[in-house]
Amino acid sequence: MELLTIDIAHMLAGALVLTSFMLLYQDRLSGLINIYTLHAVILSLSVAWQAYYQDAPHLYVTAGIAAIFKALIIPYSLRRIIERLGVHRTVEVVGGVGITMLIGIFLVALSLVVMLPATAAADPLAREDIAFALAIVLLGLLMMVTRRNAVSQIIGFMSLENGLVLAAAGANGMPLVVEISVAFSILIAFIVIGIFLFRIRERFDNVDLFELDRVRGGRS
Amino acid sequence: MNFLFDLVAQGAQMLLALALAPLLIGFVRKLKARLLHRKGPPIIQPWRDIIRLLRKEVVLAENASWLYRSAPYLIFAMTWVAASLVPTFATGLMFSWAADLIAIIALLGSARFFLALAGMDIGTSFGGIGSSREAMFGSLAEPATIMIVFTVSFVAGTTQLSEIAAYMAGNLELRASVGMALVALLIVAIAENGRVPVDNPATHLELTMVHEAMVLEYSGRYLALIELASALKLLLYISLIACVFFPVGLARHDAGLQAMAIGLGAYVLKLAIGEGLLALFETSRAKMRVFRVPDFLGAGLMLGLLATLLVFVTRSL
Amino acid sequence: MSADLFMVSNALVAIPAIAAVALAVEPAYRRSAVINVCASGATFLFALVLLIVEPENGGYLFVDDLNIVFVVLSTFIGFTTSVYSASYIDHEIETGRLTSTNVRFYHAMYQSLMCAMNLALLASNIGLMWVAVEVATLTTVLMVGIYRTPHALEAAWKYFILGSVGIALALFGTILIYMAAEPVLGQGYDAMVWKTLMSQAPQFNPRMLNVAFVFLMLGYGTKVGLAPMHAWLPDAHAEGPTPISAVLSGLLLNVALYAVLRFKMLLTANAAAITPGPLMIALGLASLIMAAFMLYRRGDIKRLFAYSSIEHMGIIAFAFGMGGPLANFAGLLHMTMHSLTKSAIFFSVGHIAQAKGTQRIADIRGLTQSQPALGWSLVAGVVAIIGLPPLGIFMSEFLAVSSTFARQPLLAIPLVFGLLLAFGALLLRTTGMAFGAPTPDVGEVKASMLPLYAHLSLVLLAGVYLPSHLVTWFQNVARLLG
Amino acid sequence: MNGSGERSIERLGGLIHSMPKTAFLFLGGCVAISALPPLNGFVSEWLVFQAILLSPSLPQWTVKLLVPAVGVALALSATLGAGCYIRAYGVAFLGRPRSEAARTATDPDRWSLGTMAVLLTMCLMAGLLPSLVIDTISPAAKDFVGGRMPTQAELSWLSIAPVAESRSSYNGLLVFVFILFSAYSARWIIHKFGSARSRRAPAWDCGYIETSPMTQYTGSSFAQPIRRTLGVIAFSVKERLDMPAPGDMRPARLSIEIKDRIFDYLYAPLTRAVETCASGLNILSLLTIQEYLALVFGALVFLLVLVAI
Repeated sequence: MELLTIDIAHMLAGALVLTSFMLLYQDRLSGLINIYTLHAVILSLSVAWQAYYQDAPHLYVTAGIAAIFKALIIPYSLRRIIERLGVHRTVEVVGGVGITMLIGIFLVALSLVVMLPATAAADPLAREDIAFALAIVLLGLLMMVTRRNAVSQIIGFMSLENGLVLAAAGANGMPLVVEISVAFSILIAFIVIGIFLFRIRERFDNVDLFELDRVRGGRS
Repeated sequence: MNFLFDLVAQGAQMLLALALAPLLIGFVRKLKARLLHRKGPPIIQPWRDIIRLLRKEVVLAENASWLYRSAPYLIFAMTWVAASLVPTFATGLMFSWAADLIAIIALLGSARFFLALAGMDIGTSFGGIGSSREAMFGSLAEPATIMIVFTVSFVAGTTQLSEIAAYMAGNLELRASVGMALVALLIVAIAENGRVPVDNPATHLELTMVHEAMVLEYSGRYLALIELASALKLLLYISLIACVFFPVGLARHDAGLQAMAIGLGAYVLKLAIGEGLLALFETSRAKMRVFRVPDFLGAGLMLGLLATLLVFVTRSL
Repeated sequence: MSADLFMVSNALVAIPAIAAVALAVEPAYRRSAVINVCASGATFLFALVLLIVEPENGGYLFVDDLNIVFVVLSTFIGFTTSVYSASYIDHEIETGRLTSTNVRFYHAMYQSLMCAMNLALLASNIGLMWVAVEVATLTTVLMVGIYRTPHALEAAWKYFILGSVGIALALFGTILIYMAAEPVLGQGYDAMVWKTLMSQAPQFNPRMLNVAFVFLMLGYGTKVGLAPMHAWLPDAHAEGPTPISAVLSGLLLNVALYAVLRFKMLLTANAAAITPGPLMIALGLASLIMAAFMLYRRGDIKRLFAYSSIEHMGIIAFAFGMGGPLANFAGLLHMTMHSLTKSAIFFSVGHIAQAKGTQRIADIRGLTQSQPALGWSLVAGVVAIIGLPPLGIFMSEFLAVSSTFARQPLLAIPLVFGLLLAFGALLLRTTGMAFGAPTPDVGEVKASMLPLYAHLSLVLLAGVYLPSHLVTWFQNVARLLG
Repeated sequence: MNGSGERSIERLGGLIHSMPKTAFLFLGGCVAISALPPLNGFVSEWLVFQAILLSPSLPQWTVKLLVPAVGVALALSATLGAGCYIRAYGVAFLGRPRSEAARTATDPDRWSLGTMAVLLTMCLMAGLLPSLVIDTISPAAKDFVGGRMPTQAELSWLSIAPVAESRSSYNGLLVFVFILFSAYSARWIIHKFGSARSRRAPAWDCGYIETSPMTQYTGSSFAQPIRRTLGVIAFSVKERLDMPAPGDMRPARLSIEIKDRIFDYLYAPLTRAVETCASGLNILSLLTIQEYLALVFGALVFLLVLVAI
């Protein structure tokens, strides 16, 4: 039984990394949101499984929050925003998909090389979790770097946050207080993004970051 | 008792220098004339000129200031003091430790300072020409002289003129640095006294003159004093060369009358030889363009610097 | 006795929170400005109380020598900035750049920022500190974007993205610290508390600590504005309202630096882990040299002083990275002096921008004639910030350079090179602005010069005579830092 | 300056007539500062030269060779200094007034004259009694330099001998008295035996009559020979003469262009280097958010690799 639980957790974490890769690959905006929803669902499943494995009730709460907010509310409001902005059909020019994929693989390898020796003392499951979490964080960062559209950048950021939640869940015994506040502040972060999106839309028609860049004050 | 004797010796040296200087100028003119197959004026002619000028009335320009009238006395006094400090027939006279070689050169410098100022006082362009050129020559000549002083005092170990003369008399060994210092001192002497290659003392041709331009406006007793001062300066330089580089025959200050007499004879002989060489050199050279003189003086400065470095590099070289 | 003392540290966090709520409700901006000033004044008084009496630590907050320095400094600057922002906001409302609803939002955000900062400084466990820094970042992001001009929005957006990435990295670092502490201290709450972490540090797995420090350094380093992660700072300073840039460069950078210092202490306690010094020195030098060169090309007055903040944070990080009692003392002194001087400069810059109606250096000329008070205060501020002798910054820079000479003479060369570069650039710009033929003024400004004079006189005092108990206080903090 | 209201010496001239007292005090100052014997400037220069003459006993080679070079530099600067003070005094105080302001200049009030006079007498005292000055200063120098000069007080006749009596000595008072005595005795003898009469007449000036004050030597013309000889080496002086073609009534123009070598070869390249670095780094401020993120990302990856190894 012990082995099976580890395998499932391992499988879920691997799936999460895979979805991060898919995020990297996807250039259609609406497709991006669907993959993000999948990403959130797998996250909540793995957190729930962690909860079951560590039989820590508070993780169920986090899994619930992750499921409701990240899997439902955020994608729904994102989709609504995109329709309102009329950008849902834009195909983003993603520079060099091949190269990004290669870098992604390098990043996963790097996170494994870095984390595994570092977590020699912890139990195997926690070690894998933290390694995959680091991989997801790095992939999220990579996505933010390669994408130019504001919405895809936010989704990159959200996947990065998912990695963090996975890491937090993986660190067994992390006090509940921190969990809640972690989730809480990420939510606020999202609301702020939303406000920005509206404002950005108010000021100029599309949300392309490049457009934003042209008017910046720092030119002088 | 010997205090009085020293005072008399020092007084004698001062009066001797004063007396001999114009004769020296006369002697040089006589020699140059002879070399050019001319009879030339008598040797005592410069004294006659000075006495004539002393009696004449002074004609002053309208805007001549008190500096113009007092400068000749100051110039004469400074040059006379410097000349009397250089040992002629005996070393170590009473006032000799009052000022050493550097002080003598500086006294000449201050005489030049006042002469240049006097030159500019009347406000004529010729006075300006003379002073500016004198300032330029001075700015090259004095460092060269300082270099010569360094070389000589490094070798002799002191800057006191009489000690240098005693040391040079004592151990005469041929040194490259001392030789170079001698040549440099010759160059500087020619430039300082305004002899031929640098400035022609005989003519009043405006464009060429340096020393004459400054004293253009002087007349009467002031001109006499300035002539006397320049004669004294020539005497000073020759007796300096004689005392430092050819100190043979110099008597000690307490060596008694008989040695002093020999010293005097040797000194007069050296003066004559020096004047002869100068006359020969002058007749054989033509006057240089004014802006060639810096290269001439520059050579003197380089020689002086080289001599100092050589003294430094090896004590023996 | 100890009960109410325990209350003191809580009060430091409670008062701003209550004030934030009150200000959010308060419609009239004039009264809310007064409330704002009183709230920050009260928090400052409580901080002073902390100074005198050692409260017993418990619960989520704890006080030790290190964070008292930060708390007193930030509450004092918070108080003076609130006094300044009262007059600044009046002018902004008159000129119509801010509506009264904005101002209500602004005051609420201001007090919540104060609350978050005090919480971050006093938090006893690393998770709470992270949350507090996160809330502080979010409030400042909102305030930077308050003007709603395209530039302000872009600056806020950039600040948000870079800030959040930084905070995410910091969170990951915190989780790693917890992972490292968990096997030794057992699960649950006490694996996050500073005291226990510090005591058990040697037993942690050194490799985990290294990785954690990398994340923490980059994460909180973004908030400190060190070299590769500094991009948000100049735009945030330039586009936000001036009291916020004063608070940003005066306080928020220090709070992030406090976090970095805490984790540095954790690292140095564990011998096997890599020494954090070289990393901090590298980042410090990089930001010093980079900012010094950037100063030459700046056209906007607030960006100019923002880069100068990056440069000075570089010097402070360098000093703390150098380690040893003298360098730490220099770092602490420099941080205090820099916060005081930089906020004073931003006070005068704010009024200057209002008076001249522009922030472009090219259009600001002859300040000392058209606005003598502002002009000369700017000159005094800049004289202080470039480190001329009579003032405090020279003292701390001098100590930093001499301690570097003592320990690593080769490092002193780039340090001094950076200082000279910045000196030249700032002097060049300020003489251009302060003297020469005055350019036309846009409007009359009722400048509240009190906070500015307070700060500069403190800096002058520190430069001329360092009170002995202050020195001993800083010294044992320096020893604490290791 | 406040006497005549003029600053540039080119427009002054002949102040010795309109401001005699200031002229005398200024002359004293010039003599002192150009290190001429009777006054204090010479004493300090002389002591420096004595110090240079002690240099062979120095152990380090470079200093040994450097010291004579410093000596020649000092001598050169002393004479050039004297030259520039001749120029300043000559152009400003001597000659004929070049402008109305110079003609109508007046001596300043008693107080400023008094201060100048006090300072000049102090210079004279330091020049004449150097041993007193040295004895007062050398204890201060002692803890600064370590060694101290032998006390000069007990030397006879108030002369100073920095190292040893035999080595070199200088007696300012005696030289001054000597000069005064010979000057006045000459004056007395000449006035007694020669003539004391003098008469005023227009200046001879080799026959030019009534030349305008403009023909006098100005500051730049006075410096022209030195500029030609030494200026070329020091400052890369370039003189351009623009002579009009014959018949063309345009005045000839002589323009001198002096460039300071140190500025060209030290400061200019330094500023250029800083400017290029500044503009090079400036692109850092113009990056997009993405590129900034790339920077942070790069730093993170680099550090992780570092830690991993």
